[in-house]
Amino acid sequence: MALNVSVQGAETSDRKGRIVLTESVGRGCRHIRVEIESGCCRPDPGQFFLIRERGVFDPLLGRPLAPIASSNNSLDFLFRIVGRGTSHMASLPPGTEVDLRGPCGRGFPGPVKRRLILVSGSLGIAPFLDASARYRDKMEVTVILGVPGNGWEEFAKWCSSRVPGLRITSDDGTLGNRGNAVEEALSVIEPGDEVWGCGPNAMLRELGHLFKIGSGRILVSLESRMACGIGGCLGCSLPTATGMKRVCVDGPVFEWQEIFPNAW
Amino acid sequence: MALNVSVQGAETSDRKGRIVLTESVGRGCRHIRVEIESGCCRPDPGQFFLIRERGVFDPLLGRPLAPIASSNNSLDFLFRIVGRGTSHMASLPPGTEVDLRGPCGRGFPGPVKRRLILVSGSLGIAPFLDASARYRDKMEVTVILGVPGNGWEEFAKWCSSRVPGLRITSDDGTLGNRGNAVEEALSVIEPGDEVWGCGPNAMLRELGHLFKIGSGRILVSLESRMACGIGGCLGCSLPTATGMKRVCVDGPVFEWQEIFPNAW
Amino acid sequence: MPGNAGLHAEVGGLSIGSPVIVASGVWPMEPSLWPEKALEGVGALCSKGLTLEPRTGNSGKRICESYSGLLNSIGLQNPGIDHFVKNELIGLQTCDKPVLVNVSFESIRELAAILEKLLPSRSLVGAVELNVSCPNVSRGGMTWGLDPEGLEKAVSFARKIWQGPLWVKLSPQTSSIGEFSRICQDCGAQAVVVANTWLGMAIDNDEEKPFFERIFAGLSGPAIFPLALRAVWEAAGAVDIPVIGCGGITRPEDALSMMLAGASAVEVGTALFHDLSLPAAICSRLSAHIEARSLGSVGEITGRARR
Amino acid sequence: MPGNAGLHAEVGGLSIGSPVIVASGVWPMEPSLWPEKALEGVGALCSKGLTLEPRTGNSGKRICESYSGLLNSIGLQNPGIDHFVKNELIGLQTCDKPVLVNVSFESIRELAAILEKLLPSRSLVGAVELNVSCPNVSRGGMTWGLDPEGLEKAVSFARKIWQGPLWVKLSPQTSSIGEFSRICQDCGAQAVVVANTWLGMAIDNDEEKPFFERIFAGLSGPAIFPLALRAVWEAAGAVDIPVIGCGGITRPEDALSMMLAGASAVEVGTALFHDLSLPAAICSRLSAHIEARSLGSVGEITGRARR
Ligand SMILES: Cc1cc2nc3c(=O)[nH]c(=O)nc-3n(C[C@H](O)[C@H](O)[C@H](O)COP(=O)(O)OP(=O)(O)OC[C@H]3O[C@@H](n4cnc5c(N)ncnc54)[C@H](O)[C@@H]3O)c2cc1C
Ligand SMILES: Cc1cc2nc3c(=O)[nH]c(=O)nc-3n(C[C@H](O)[C@H](O)[C@H](O)COP(=O)(O)OP(=O)(O)OC[C@H]3O[C@@H](n4cnc5c(N)ncnc54)[C@H](O)[C@@H]3O)c2cc1C
Ligand SMILES: Cc1cc2nc3c(=O)[nH]c(=O)nc-3n(C[C@H](O)[C@H](O)[C@H](O)COP(=O)(O)O)c2cc1C
Ligand SMILES: Cc1cc2nc3c(=O)[nH]c(=O)nc-3n(C[C@H](O)[C@H](O)[C@H](O)COP(=O)(O)O)c2cc1C
Ligand code: FES
Ligand code: FES
Repeated sequence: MALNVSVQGAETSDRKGRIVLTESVGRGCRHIRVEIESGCCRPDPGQFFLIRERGVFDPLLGRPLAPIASSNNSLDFLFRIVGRGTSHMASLPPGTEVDLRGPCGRGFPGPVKRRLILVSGSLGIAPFLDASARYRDKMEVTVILGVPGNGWEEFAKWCSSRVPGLRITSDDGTLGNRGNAVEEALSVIEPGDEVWGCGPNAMLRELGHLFKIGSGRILVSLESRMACGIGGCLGCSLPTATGMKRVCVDGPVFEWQEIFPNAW
Repeated sequence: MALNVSVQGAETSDRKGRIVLTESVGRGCRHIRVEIESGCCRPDPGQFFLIRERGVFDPLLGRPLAPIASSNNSLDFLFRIVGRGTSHMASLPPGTEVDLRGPCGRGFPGPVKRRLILVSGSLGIAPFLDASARYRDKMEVTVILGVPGNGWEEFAKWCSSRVPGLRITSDDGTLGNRGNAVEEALSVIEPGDEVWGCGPNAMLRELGHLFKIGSGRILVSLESRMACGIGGCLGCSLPTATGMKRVCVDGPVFEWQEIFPNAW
Repeated sequence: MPGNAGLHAEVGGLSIGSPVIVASGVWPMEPSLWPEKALEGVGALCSKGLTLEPRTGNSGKRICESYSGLLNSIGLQNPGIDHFVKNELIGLQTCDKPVLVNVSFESIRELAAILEKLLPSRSLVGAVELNVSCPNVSRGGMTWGLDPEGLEKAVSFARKIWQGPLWVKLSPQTSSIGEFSRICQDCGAQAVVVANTWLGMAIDNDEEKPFFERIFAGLSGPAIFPLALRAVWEAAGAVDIPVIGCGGITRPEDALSMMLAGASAVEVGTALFHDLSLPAAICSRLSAHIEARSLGSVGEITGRARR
Repeated sequence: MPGNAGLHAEVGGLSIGSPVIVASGVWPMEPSLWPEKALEGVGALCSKGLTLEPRTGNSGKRICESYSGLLNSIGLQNPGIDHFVKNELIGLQTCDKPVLVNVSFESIRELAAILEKLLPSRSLVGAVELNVSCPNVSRGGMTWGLDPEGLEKAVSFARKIWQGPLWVKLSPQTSSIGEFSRICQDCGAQAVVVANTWLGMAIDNDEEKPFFERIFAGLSGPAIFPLALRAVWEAAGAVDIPVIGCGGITRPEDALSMMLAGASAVEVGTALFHDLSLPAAICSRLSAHIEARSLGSVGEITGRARR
């Protein structure tokens, strides 16, 4: 069940950066661009960076974020303010120096030879903004975004402007189709399609339904609290079908079956 | 020996601010302007604020700085990068949110009826930039700045541009007159002149020489490590002629004799 | 405090309008120095550590910042109990809240003398907070709080002389905070304050010597919060008298955590050095929790994480 | 390390190129995962805590950030000593530095079994670091390190079986770190590591319960530095064997402070989570100090603040 995805462990390193742009994307979400001092390799979609303000040790640890875009010398992130780390990060103006560690982990693979369905729950769209921009010329890519609804208009609009044909669903029906992202996926999936998912655990678990109608591989990107990002602390470990795995280096992208072995 | 200076204890409060300007002033010195959210009373020269970045608890405590200028909604500071707190403060770009506590302590008194000689050692000029700007139309004010010399050109130039007639001395003779600020003061002082001093302790002590030629009152502004700034922690206490005194509320401005009772 | 319903509490013989207490040694004793509105949300105020004779405190540097923490070596600078009773105790009443009197002593005889000097002003003293935990003096201080027999002796003795509310402020430098809390309870203390500062130090690398003259100093502030919270959890599991949580409370959430862990009230110290609005914010947070869980009063928050 | 003269040290039976050691439990055991140049400046590498049988570690959340600190409750997740010896110990040699093996045990019998399994690979083991201080397991772990008799038994026993360098990693939760260090010395340990994580906890306010399943967790990182420095000072005053300073070292200055306080080497852990260049920076800082004070070697820094 070894996963054929990219590995960049050895390229992971600590980098110095500087916030050059920060904008609010609807209620409680933020887009920032970070210029990397010594240039930056282009991470695979789903790979992530630990990011923190330089010079202070509180907040102490970098917060894992998956870039939504990258260039030779910059990374773009989109994040939701949920706690201390993200709210502090959101308060920092352009010019603020940051430390980054990355790219970390195994991201999603490169273009595949099948139709690709990208299923995301709210901020889970981050890696797919990158993936769809990179791959949509090379293959057929459908991106689905599920949000709660009311209050997420600006976020949905912002994402739509970056993903032509983005299919939006909302729990309360105020945005796009009423329903969740997995239901939407069920309505578009065709046998053999490859599915990538990123979002809340409950959503990722539901993706298993897609197998029933013959989807091909399903890959999911997981979240976990992280300290080191390089496989050392075992803080991000979770049990899988093949034993304890570290989200930061064995993932964050895993085959669906490995994570939800007993789901059906 | 009670000091007839302003007391603003009750006005001291925690304020929210935002850095709106930051510029380098020669090697290792920085000028920043902070906009105060709810407006700001105008502190007396010599009063100070504790300032820190908001949202982080490391560095933990505000650093005491005496404004070099103030308006109804902003404060200007000039500081030297000497340790963690000041170097972090210097790295913060405009837009950064800061917390301030102040105005703290007893500053220098308002205009006096005598000629005023302001004697400073390097960053000790901070309160006198404010004092000279405010009082030079009302009375005869002479400002003296002593610096080490080599490397302080830009700093000296910057200060000169703000203080017409600034008298500069340097230890190595590369800037202004060779010598120290107290020697310079000795060369201009006339009996009855009032003297205010701010700078290294050794310099303040030397100011006592001015009494010998009949100077009037000598007031000195002291430094001490501070935690609370409101007289609670006793971290800034030091022994004086009249017992232990707190620099933050009993000072920072004291009569010379109170601080150096055994100097001569 | 409008909108802060249910915050009144009866704790360790004391009736307080909110369970937020200003810890010893961080607040000026002169009301003229109190910033306006700064005591909003505060339920009680604790005095600086007092000794029988006046003390000038430690010489040399007294404070040093560490990562999210503060080392202090003040050394109980105080005007002595006589001066305090005569000049400060009455003024402190202007805060209109109970005043705790924090008492340090080198010998039982000294303890007796201090308490006897307090007796005539008993009505002005909300509670005596026996400080058996100051790390910054050579004799007395923490040594009382690290020896079970010494602690027993001191608390029993104080109990005999002082009939008002009696609290004991413990040192976190004990082998077992639960055991030491129990000793206090058994000897008649009505509450334990858990805890004082944690023993730390700093080195001046340039001078190649300890930063503080007395080498060790007390660590306070955000850094110690997880340690103090654990100590409160242990103490609350060991005694029936109220535990007052103290150490590193920095944001309103921290005070709530302390209460959920078993504290009946909290003391805040270092946080006031950068945030005067914390006590009021704690009150709002506790009120919000009371409302969200439909509790009757703040006392019901105590220990809810232990169920 | 060009330009880092005089950093070589002989410490506790070990010969190391620099006195900077990667602490246990923070570094991946697979060389393929090591970021490039990340071990620059490192003198030795310590393994994850190993037990006789494989362990999956604790369930539930495992890490929680505190103010300038990190609480962890990993619970000794490890593949067991057999797997380690067979699959990891050899790979670790690619770092070309001595490898410390951190050993945890519930019983003396288990300790014996682990050490015997290590004996055949003795040449690959720089030193055994006896972990009597893990706060995150129910049995064994810290309990050994808090009881003088237990500690004596464990160290003496390990000394009998293991003839290579033997270090003991102490718990800071002792009543006297000096006394416990002396026990280690008396029982034949060649160095004491001072210290492991500090017992803390966190509460999940929304859930109204402890954040960690095991309630308590170990606090590491900048927050604890002043406490660890004090513990090192105490230990170094109590023993003649080398003291390895560990706890909260975050910037190069901290490592220097530890050495000045009496440490012969330092271990860094949490800081590596955000700064891979710290070991190299520590080396530069120590070299600069050696040069500035015209010392012969890094060993001469040890204890200079005690003179
Ligand atoms: C590989 C990876 C990529 C991610 N990419 C993004 C992204 O592009 N955009 C985005 O908005 N978020 C992303 N996240 C989640 C993000 O890292 C967390 O929201 C963030 O770390 C929370 O930090 P905080 O200090 O604000 O919250 P905290 O105060 O630490 O916690 C607040 C809440 O966030 C949860 N949380 C804390 N840490 C993590 C974590 N490491 N992972 C998941 N949940 C956490 C807590 O359980 C809690 O509910 C990613 C997470 C991972 C593991
Ligand atoms: C009333 C008052 C007004 C001041 N005004 C100014 C000003 O306008 N401009 C300016 O550049 N500086 C001023 N200072 C000094 C300034 O506060 C310190 O330089 C600053 O706090 C150092 O912080 P740090 O974290 O960078 O240094 P640290 O890392 O804490 O220490 C570095 C060095 O600074 C010294 N230091 C630390 N704290 C203080 C302190 N509170 N007072 C004096 N020295 C200290 C230390 O002894 C050490 O040598 C003032 C100090 C006081 C008390
Ligand atoms: C500057 C300072 C002075 C203190 N003085 C005393 C004192 O006199 N008596 C006492 O019992 N505790 C004293 N303390 C300890 C505090 O009351 C409190 O117990 C400790 O700081 C931990 O709480 P905190 O982290 O909220 O500050 C002092 C603390 C500080 C920082
Ligand atoms: C995630 C994590 C895992 C740890 N695992 C171990 C371990 O297995 N064995 C051990 O002896 N110490 C372990 N420790 C303790 C560290 O080795 C070190 O003693 C402690 O973290 C203090 O140092 P620091 O503040 O530099 O991290 C661990 C620490 C952390 C943060
Ligand atoms: S974050 Fe440390 S092992 Fe994954
Ligand atoms: S800084 Fe606290 S009393 Fe002066």
